[in-house]
Amino acid sequence: MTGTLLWLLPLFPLVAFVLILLFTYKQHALSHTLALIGAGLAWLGSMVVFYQAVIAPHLAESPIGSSINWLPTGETFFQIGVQVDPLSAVTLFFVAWTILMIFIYSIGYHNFGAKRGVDDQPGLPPHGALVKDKNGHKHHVASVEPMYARFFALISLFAAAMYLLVVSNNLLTLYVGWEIMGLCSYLLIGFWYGKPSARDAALKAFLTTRVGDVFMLLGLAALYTLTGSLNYQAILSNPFILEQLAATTSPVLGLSWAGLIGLLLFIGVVGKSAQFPLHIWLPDAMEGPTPVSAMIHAATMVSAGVYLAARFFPLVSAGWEPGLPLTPTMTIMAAIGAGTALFAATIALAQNDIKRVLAYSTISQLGYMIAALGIGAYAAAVFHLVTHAFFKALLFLGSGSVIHGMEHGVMHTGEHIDPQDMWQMGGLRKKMPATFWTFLAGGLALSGFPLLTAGFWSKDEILSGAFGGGQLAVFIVLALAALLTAFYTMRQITLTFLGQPRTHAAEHAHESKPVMTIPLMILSLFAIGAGWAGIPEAFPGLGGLIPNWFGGFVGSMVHFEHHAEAHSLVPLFTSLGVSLGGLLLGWLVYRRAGAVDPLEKALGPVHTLLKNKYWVDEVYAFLFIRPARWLADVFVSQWIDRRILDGILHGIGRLGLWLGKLVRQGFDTPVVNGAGDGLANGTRSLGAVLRGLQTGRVQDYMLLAILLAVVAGVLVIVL
Amino acid sequence: MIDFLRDPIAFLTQWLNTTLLGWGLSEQAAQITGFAIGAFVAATGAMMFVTILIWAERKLIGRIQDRYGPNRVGPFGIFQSIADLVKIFIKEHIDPVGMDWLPFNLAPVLSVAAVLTMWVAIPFAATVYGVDFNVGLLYLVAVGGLGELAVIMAGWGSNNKYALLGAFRAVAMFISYEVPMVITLLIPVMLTGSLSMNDIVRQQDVWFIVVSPLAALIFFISQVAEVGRSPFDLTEAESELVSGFNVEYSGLKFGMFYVADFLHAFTISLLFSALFLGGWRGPGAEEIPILGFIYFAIKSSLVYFLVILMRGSLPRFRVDHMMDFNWKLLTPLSLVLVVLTALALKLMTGLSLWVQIPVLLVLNGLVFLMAQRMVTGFFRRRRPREVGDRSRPVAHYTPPQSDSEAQG
Amino acid sequence: MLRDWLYIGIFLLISLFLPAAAIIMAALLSPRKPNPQKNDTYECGVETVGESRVQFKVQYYVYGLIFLVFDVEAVFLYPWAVAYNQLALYAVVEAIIFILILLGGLAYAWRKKALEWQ
Amino acid sequence: MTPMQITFILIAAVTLVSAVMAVTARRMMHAALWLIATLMGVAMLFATLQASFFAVVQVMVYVGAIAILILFAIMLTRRSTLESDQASLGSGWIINALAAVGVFAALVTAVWAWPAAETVLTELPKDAEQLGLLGQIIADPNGFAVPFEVSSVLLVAVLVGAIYLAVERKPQRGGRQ
Amino acid sequence: MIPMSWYLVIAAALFCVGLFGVLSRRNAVGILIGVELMLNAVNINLLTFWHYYIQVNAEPPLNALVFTAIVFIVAAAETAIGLALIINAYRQRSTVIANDLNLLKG
Repeated sequence: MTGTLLWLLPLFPLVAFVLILLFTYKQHALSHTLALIGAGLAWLGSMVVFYQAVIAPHLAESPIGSSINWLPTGETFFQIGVQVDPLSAVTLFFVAWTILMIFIYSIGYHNFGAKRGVDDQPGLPPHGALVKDKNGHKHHVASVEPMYARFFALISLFAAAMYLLVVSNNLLTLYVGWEIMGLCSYLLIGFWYGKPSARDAALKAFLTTRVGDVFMLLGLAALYTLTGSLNYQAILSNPFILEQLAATTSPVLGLSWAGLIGLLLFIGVVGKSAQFPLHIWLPDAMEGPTPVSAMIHAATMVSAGVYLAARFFPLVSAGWEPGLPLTPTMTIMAAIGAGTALFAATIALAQNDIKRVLAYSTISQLGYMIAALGIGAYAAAVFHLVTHAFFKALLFLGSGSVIHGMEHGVMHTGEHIDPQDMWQMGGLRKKMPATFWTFLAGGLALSGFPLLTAGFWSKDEILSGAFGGGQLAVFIVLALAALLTAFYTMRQITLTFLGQPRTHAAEHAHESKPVMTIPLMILSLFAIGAGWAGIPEAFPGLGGLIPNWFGGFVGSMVHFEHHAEAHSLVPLFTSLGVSLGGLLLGWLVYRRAGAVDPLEKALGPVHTLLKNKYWVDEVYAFLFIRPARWLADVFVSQWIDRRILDGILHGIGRLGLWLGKLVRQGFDTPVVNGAGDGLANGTRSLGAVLRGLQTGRVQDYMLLAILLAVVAGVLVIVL
Repeated sequence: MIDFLRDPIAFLTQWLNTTLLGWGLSEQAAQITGFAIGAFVAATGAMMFVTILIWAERKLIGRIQDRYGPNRVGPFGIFQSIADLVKIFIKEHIDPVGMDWLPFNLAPVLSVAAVLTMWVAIPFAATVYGVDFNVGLLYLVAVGGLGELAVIMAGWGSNNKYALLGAFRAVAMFISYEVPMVITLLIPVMLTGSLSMNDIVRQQDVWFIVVSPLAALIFFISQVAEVGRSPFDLTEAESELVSGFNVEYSGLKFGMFYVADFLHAFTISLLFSALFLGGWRGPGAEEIPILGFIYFAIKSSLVYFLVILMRGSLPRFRVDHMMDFNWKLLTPLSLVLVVLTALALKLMTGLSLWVQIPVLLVLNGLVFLMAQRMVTGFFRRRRPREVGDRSRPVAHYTPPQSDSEAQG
Repeated sequence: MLRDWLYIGIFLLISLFLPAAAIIMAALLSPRKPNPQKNDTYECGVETVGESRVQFKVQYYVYGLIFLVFDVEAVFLYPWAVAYNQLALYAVVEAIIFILILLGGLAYAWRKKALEWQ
Repeated sequence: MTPMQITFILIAAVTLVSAVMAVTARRMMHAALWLIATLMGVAMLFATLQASFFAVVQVMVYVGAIAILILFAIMLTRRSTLESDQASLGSGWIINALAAVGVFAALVTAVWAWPAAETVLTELPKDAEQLGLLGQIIADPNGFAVPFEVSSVLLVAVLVGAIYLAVERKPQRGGRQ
Repeated sequence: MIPMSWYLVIAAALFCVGLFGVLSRRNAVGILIGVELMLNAVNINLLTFWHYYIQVNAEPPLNALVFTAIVFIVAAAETAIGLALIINAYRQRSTVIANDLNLLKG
């Protein structure tokens, strides 16, 4: 029964998507009703499934699920199916909740019921409409999103993809869901495709994640060729295959096959959940509407990355026991995770856009989880995944509500300021109390406020895992990151809500409608309470009052026992110290903050560095985009259009030219005044890659591919 | 002698075979040659047979329109079409300027061939058939569809607006009406469990028209449309497109289209009687194949008579009505019918024929009533569309004027 | 099996040959006195204006499209119909779902006014 | 050289020649007609393989439907193909031809490399092609029921999408013009 | 009777002719025609192997038939959508010459 229910979970939103797309594209109310029905049913089903999963005995060994034949592969069939085991159960839980909340919230965020603005057109955010009240005063009020139905259709599809990804029992369908989400994020980030920045951001997100996905696909292919299956049960919970994979060495840098495949999949994760080398797309993704940000950054996509990482954790940790030195892949994961955690946290210090701060904090929190997985603290990582999903969704929605209120103020006063800039806010505490308190809850959870909030427990567990696992470096880095996290969270809260309003807009901001605030409240309950499910037994005082249900439940997924060694006090005090200290510090620094950021003076050049995100985009522009452009020029336009010979001549000519250009532009341009037009440049030239790379004739690409294939074939035959 | 009467065709083939073997051909070669000769005779016979068809049709239409029809040449003008044949045979072939040689000349040939080739799979009697193979029915449908190509070629080849428009109109109509046909044919196949025409005929202890009259009706209508006979003869709507895709043709090339038309009209009546009227089945047809042949001939002539009656009596559809009729009535109807029949039969498995058939009959009746309701409602809701603009004086009817004005 | 196809081939050849032969014979018998007026394309008595292969409406394409879809579906329902007697009820129901999905497509076309002959 | 083989060679020759014509003909109309000839040839090849069902389906679906659709499309887009006296092939078709020949060579070598390719296909028993079984397996949940339901969904999706694309819309519809 | 390699070679040839068409046709409809040829080549192969399989080990392989059927369905889908796209593009840019339809050029 649960098996069939699992099949239905992705189906509900999918059906909603199809119906909206085909039939109710014009009617707003009908569209969001359909979307809500879809999400609600899926939510209900997930709750039932979750309950079933919790009461089921030995769930990890024998997951609930069902599968059907898909493709005949020779004599047998390639089967696809659904299953729920502890990991997918908990993921399902938070996914269902956050998605439902986001759906409800979106109704308010897109001003359902407001009249349509005169100069609104699809593809641009609504400019607001002029209404005349009874005594003739003109008011500038928010207007309804022009592409309301489209939005709900897209997020329904997004939700369907996420459910599919969570309930699937093999890596293939997971990959399908993964890619559908990629598409949806592209469409949703570029939802306001009228804005060039949004277009570029969408393109950037798409391409960047693609980089990861290619490697992931390679990993899947390798896995399939080696084991002849992609089913979790068949591979990941089959010790025999695992040890075989761990034993055999792959041709690539001496890694074992398990390590190599794990690495490839992990690169996919890096792309999807925005870890260090490929993190650049996430901040830009803020161009989308805020519910989308919440969806992509909290509930679904990035979590999907960590979910996958947790999925194939048995693979990377094959042949590893607690106490042994980490496997190479795990080391890489730990390094990248910890590095990203700190790196992103530092960047977040210097951001002024309320949503960008959250974006970077997301990156750093994801780094936490990856690092936790890297050091083998499996349960802790998943635990943090869950709690983080809740409070980060809460924070995003909260910031959305703040922006909404600010927009109202801006429309009222008509001054030209960016409603997302924290320096234009302040004192919103009294204007929007509900938002404030919920946001506070979320912020405290994020910064790991002791004992009360969920974030504390999960973060503490990670830290203690790192400490107990003897990974001191990781431990210190993460602790540092935690400190910064607390600091910038407090900075954000202070700048936004405390103190006095810095602008008239902030004075005229007003509380959002209940349809927006109620989801916030519900989420804040989880942001507080979710942590109590996983209090470690060994915790001094509280430990054991509530059994560590979570650790036991999820911990049963991995072959080694959830190690509950004596909870040393060092990590505990560290986490207490960093969170409280950071919060306090933030409050002290920003309490009296005027128009200019105190840090700017304090840090000086470093602040500029942070403010420009270490110029990563510019570096990429230098490393990849210019070469790609050169490639485009020489190879495509020369080599394809006018054929090979003079093409190469041109190429050589250009090579010299390019070398000169490289010296000039490579050194002065990006480093000296690269700070000026930062991101926009990077993304625009990223788009330029696409433009340059193609003549627009599909036939040419095909010809190229075929020629290569022929050459390869000839080589194969000859050699 | 007596078995010659019982089954002349088989007798002749036997004889032919033996003689050929006598000439020292190998077994295979003998059979193949025999078949070739038989085929040649059959095809020629079919094409000659057309003259009789034409004569009969003209006679009948004449009667319907209260004329004599052909009555000069020979008794009852029976040699009229022979005379026409001779005449058309020696008429000049005109090649229109800018024509496309190959399509233009291939079209008439193909149009006849497409019809003739159907005959190879039609069982004329228990032992008299060209081939009996496992996909005969689909073969008939597919080959029947080839006529469209001839039409397109003709319309394209003769470099002429009207021809082209007529051709594509015709093709649009043909393909549209092929849909309900293909779908309804599922029902006989379901009842038979085979695609071979012989099996379908043999299985008809109860004629399928009795089992599923509605399917028969849909099939009949769509077939008539396939032929493009009135009331579906928009392809040669003299008033709108001067006789459609074959304007530019003259002489025997034109005649070939004519032949193909009549032959096709007769072929569909063969098909109909084979699929729904029990083909050659009848008392004693098994033992004495010639009887079956006669039954078959009678049945199909009756169907053909019906076709002619339709042509004589029904007005021509307007093109949009015709399309609506197909897409909004026949197609959904046939789909629903197939669904219901499949369900009902499956639910009634094991019951005796005498239970199944009435149930199916009732089912058909219900579907028919439903459809009829829908149609009446549809046309009540839908006001007839204006043709042309009101300002054209010819377009609308002016009330009779009083005498004073008439004089003034 | 092959024999059947051989026969069909023979029959096809013959039925292509007969009309062709007839036409050729007629062409030999018939007089040929072409002149421009005679050979000009028919145009209700007036001169042909403009290029004769005219543009025409997309409606044809839509009909062709729907026909294609239904044809393909129906063709692959035939094996099912052949197997009908051996099938269990659920198999029949599956095919019926198959058909109902089709009907949905038809309904969409209807609703989008794609079936109207403009 | 049995008569069978001669027949085969004839059919193959017809098929290939008309295929070449189909991809090189100047006027699209001729290309389409040549395509039809090719399709008929392929149908005959199916017949010689004793796949009667698919031989007939080939004629029904390809010649009867797809080719007709292509013809319609050609008629619809005539205006731009009118001035078809210009080269029908893109520039540098030589390199394309080389690529095609290269692929052909690769495929043929692959065929030669496979000893089993020399097996002579004999005539199958009359009931070799069991339509009944085919019908059963496509309605069998453990067989191909799912792919076939999916295929019908696909076709309906095609119907919807193609109608959406092909039927011209009023400018204000969907608000995205 | 006929060696299997003949069929395979014919299929390969047909495939390559289609490939050539796809690569070098300027008219979009011509490209589609090329695709049709390639699909037909695929079908020839499938049915050849079907025949071969029956011959070698007696029981019939239904996969081959089903795959051929699916190829047919996909071919139908591909043609329909492709032509619809071409018609749409033609309506907007009034050309079907592939070089002029370089919409991909972002």
